[in-house]
Amino acid sequence: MSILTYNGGAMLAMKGDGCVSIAADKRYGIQMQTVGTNFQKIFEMGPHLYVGLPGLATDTQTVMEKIRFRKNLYELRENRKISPKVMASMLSNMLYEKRFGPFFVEPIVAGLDPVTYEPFICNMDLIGCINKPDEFVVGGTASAQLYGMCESVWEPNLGPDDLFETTSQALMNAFDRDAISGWGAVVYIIEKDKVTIKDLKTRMD
Amino acid sequence: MATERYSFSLTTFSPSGKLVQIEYALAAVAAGAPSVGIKASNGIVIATENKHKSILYEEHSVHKVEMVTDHIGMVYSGMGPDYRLLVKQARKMAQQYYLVYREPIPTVQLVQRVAAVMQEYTQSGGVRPFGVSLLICGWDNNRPYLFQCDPSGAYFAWKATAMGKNYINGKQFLEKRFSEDLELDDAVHTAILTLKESFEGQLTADNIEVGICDQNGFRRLEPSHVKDYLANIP
Amino acid sequence: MDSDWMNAPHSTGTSIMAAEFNGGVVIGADTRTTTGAYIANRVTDKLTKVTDHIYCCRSGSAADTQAIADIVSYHLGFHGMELGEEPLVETSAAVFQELCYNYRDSLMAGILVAGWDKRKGGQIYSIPIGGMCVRQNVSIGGSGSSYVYGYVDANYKPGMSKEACVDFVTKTLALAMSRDGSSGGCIRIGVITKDGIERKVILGSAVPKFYED
Amino acid sequence: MFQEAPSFWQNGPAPGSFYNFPNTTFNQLQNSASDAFKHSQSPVTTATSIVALVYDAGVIIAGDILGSYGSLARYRNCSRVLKVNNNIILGAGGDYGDFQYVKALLNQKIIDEECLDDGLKLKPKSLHCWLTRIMYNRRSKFDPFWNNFVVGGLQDGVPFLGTVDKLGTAYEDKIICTGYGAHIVTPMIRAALDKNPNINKAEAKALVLKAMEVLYYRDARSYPKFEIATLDQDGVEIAGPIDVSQNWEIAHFVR
Amino acid sequence: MHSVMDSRPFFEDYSVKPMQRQFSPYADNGGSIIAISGNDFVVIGADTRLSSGYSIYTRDQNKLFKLSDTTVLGCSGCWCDTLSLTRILNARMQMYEQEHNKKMSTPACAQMLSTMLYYKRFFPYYISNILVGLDSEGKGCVYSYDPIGHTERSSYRAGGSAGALLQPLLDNQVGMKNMQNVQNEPLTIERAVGILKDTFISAAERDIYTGDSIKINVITKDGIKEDTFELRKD
Amino acid sequence: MTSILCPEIPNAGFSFENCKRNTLLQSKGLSLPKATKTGTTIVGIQIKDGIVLGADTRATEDTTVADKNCEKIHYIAPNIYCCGAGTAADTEMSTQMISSQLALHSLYTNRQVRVCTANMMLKQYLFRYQGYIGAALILGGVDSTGPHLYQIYPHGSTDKLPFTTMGSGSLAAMAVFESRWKPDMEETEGIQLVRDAIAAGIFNDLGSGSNVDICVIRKSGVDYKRTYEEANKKGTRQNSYRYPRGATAVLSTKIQNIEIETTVQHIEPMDTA
Repeated sequence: MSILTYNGGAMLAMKGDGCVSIAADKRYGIQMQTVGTNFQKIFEMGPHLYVGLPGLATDTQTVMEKIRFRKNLYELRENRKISPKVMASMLSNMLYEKRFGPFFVEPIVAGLDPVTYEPFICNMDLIGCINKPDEFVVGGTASAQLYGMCESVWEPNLGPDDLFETTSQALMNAFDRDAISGWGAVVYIIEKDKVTIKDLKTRMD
Repeated sequence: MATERYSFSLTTFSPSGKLVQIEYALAAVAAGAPSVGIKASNGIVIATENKHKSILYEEHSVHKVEMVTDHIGMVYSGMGPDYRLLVKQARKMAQQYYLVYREPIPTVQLVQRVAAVMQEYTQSGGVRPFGVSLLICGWDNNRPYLFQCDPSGAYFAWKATAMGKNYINGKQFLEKRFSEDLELDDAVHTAILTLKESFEGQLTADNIEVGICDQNGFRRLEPSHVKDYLANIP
Repeated sequence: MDSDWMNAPHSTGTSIMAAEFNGGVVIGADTRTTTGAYIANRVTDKLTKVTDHIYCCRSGSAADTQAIADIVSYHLGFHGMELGEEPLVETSAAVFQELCYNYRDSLMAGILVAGWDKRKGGQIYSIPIGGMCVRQNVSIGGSGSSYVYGYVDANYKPGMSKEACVDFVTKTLALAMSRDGSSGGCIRIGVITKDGIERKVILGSAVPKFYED
Repeated sequence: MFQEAPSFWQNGPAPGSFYNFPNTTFNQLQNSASDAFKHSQSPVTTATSIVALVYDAGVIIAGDILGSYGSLARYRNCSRVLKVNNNIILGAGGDYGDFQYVKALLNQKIIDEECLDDGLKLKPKSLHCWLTRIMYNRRSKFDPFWNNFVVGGLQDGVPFLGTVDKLGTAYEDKIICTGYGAHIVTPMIRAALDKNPNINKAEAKALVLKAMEVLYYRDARSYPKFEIATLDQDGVEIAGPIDVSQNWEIAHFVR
Repeated sequence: MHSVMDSRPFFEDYSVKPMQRQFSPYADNGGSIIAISGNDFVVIGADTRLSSGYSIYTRDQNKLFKLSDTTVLGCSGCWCDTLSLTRILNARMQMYEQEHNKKMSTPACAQMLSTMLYYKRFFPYYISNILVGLDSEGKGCVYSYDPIGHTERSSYRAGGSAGALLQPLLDNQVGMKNMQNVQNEPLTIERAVGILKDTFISAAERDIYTGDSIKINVITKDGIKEDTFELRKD
Repeated sequence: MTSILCPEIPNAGFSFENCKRNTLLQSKGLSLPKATKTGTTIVGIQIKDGIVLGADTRATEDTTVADKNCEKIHYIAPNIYCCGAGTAADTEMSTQMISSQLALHSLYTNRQVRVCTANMMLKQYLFRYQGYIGAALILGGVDSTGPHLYQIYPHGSTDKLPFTTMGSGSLAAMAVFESRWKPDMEETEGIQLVRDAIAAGIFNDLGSGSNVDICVIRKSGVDYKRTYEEANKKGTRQNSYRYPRGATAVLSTKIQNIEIETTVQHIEPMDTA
């Protein structure tokens, strides 16, 4: 079992028309045993900026604390909201520092630029190699299933509601085929004027 | 920094609550060659006197106007060698910022960091404050910026300013001529005129240096280019 | 075999050689660098300059030997300035040994140091893996050398003429290259005398041929 | 009472333990080898790539004549491209001992067939199938023939080209190269064939000559002398040993 | 290879693993299979790329084996095992036909395949099989297998190197999972073939072992209709 | 401003804090996850006073394509570009670091940087980490002494060559070069050769794929043709998988409104009086 599959979890983010979505399951497990069903893996880093940290649960929380710390300092110093692109670079830099003793998380960054409101999504491997596609990014133990789903169901320029449906269906159907992720899901739809957070009714087995 | 550090600081408060070393540093700056900076609507110009004591000098080899990054430039009044050290540190800090954030460093951030370095030298053992004041200009956030950093570590944002020898009439001269909607080209003329005010001898393209910064970034004007500006100055 | 060009380290399999003649030394090497059985570079230059009159022939790990040669040429450049004259061949061999011996656990480098200096004329020092150093009149190295020890012992005569020595080195390397899979390509020759180095390349198609059953 | 597994299970792992599939994460946890592979083979004297392709009227198979003993170019006249009968040619790479053994089996098969004298001649597809069975069988006994065979010929007038490797993996295609040829030459020939799908014999030969040249440049176990077997309506021809043309001018470009 | 190297933890991923020349009887030659069954038909598709490691053996290898007019077997995984298994399977089916003087039904064939795989329980065929056909009542059936013979009948299944990529979409679009207030009308052949092609397109995007083209067999009571569909070639 | 608690500029170099913990996890039988590798085909050739670099755009995680259009030709300096294969993060970070050092170097020397300087910096950086930084690079550029092309291996060995290929598709690409390369080629011919070499890698090597990126470097400037040719397109889907609204069962919904206020940036001078 790889270290990244010790706690399990599935996550994805999609780009829509002037909006982005980021969604994750809620399971916290130790190998095969499910211990908690409300584990937060997506964290708000700004009104239009969310960072998802699938992987080893302890590193999820440690990396979240560290990156939030650096983000707060940045925003205080620069007197402006951090943009998703800069957050991604900062996160990548932090992970690469640990090149030979890495944190076991494969972060996903999703948000809108605080000035131009342009949608932005990216994901990274555990040592900070940024991957910035235009369609969607996936992470966690169900990434193969998520790739299969997203590659088929994603369409360009989906509105917020359609993006919600597509994201949710992709996530649920994918983690139903993965033994160590699931047990509830949360979907964030980030638009210019509001962020909609929905909890999904999923199988709890 | 010196290899083995003294533990006591040279800059201590005088009974009247002043840091006398900083006052002397400011005096050194005021004795330095004059330099001027003007923030126009679409760019910034910085210029300085670069007199050579003998005709044997190789004119355009060592420069006082230096580029820190593609979009930030710097000039100084005061002691050259101190300036060199600050330029080196500024460039390194700008590169480190880019490596972490993958975004060119905002001028404000660079100024704060340079000021922090200068301030450290007023509160550490075994060192003296820098004998320079810096004029830092930059273009980011699609607008021009002009800052001054003093040996104390204080920094100010200016519309236009002058420093070095008889900076007072320099400033007065600028106050008369400055206007919000000044264009970059006119600003260059104004800057040269300001230098001309206090210039003993014939002001030529070989004894002054001019740097401009606009949305396409910072660059130091070639002497030939400075000559064109000098041509249409009465 | 599969995909060893992706993860086998980049090594100079190599046939290298140096031979003394009256008036200087002749150095030679093949031009093949392999990662596993894939030839990464078929025209490598394994004769690396250390000073104007001293060259080294590199074999073993390409990375290690390149790094060592760079460091030694730095030290000798420095040393030359302090001396005010060209460093001795013996000195440069000592600097090579210093590195090869002290880091013997993490280096894989077999180096021949050859050159000319005004005190002892043409000299050759062999520094194999393990970091020992010994002067020799003729020295061969690299994986191809094991096939030509006999030929060298039979044919080397001290005090040869320059032309004879060049011909001898060319023939030896040709024989080594034809038998060793990790050596091949062209033969690069260097003749170092008091006037410095004269380099030439014998292209692969022009390499001498012997009986091949 | 159950000390030693009955001979029937000899090759499998101890009863009850699951066989370790190679290179799956599950497998890397325990040590992969169990003692069943004592006599598993490794090649000694080996031959390198085989280059083969189909042209409009027939097939062409080429291979250099070197037997490498590790990195030593030991035997420099090992022919490994041969004529089986009028409508089959065969090329082999890998362990030369295994190749000679299989060649002997094949010769005996041809002799038996002639003795039957029923007018039937062995055809390429059936030789390919027979070889595949032999290889798979030896592989299943963990004592493989360490070879890549390429069978070419005319199957009822249609050019046939098939290969089988030491595991018994067999397939047919228009272009087949083994060893380093698969990585270096196949892409080159595929590109050439895309441009003109049914090339004639002369063009095919030129392509093979260029292929052998590139292999000589880049494969450290290759040799500049090779043999070419061609088979079409006009019959079988084994040409060689032919010298590879070489161009080393880039040696002057390196400082 | 060096004493100092051994004391350091061996980062399997970061450095060259010492190459042991251990003979492995298996090879992963890639490939994926999808099967979807309807009331009176069944559709099976398999890609035609045979690969090993990072190179492509051939772009046009049929992995669908017609066992009888109503039964087709799709195999992917170790190609040498596939060749042997399908040969033995054909032989066994011929023997059955001669002994029972009737063609083997799909369920019977499925059961036989299961026993054949389990026979080599301790030296398995390293194949992911999917056997499809029409059962005696003419209904479509899909049997999927693991390498040692565990079999399961379902209405749709994906297998092979991109199995994990393909399966969830089939669950969603064929099994109508996770969708509320969506009525599912019975599956038509066109829709099944459409889903099959789309799923393979997605698989070809993400799995390096799937690509080139796919062969599709549609089995109905009037026989087996073959079709091909091009995929990306990289 | 800086204290050990909050290093404003993180101290340079790698931090090995987690090494002990990771080795412990590994000893418990949990295998180390693999970083994104670029299977990759990257090539470079020297043409008449210029360099042409080429690369594919596929990044893989084991056998899954992680990125279908990643950039493998990295900026080093205005006159120097570098293609990277091997561990994606290593190639990215090592080229960024050397690019930054070269920027400082060119500011000090007031000169255009040289390709051999970039080569030496990269070589020494990689040698110091003994191959643990898995970056295999092809460095190409034109400086005052003319065009130069280097190939750099992760262990720190470099070769200067007229043409070279690296990555899992390097053999396929090298066959194209060995059979058709000529010295002093014209630009159009060089670009066609590089395109064919990359295409050979894309279509025959599973680790490479998607598009062809090409970068032509001349004394006069650089022409970086990102997506020079989209060698493979995604198939057109038969039906659409648009879900009807309300297809997903929702437990709860929360709306966080964000009021968009235009932030006025006001900088008051800090006075020391």
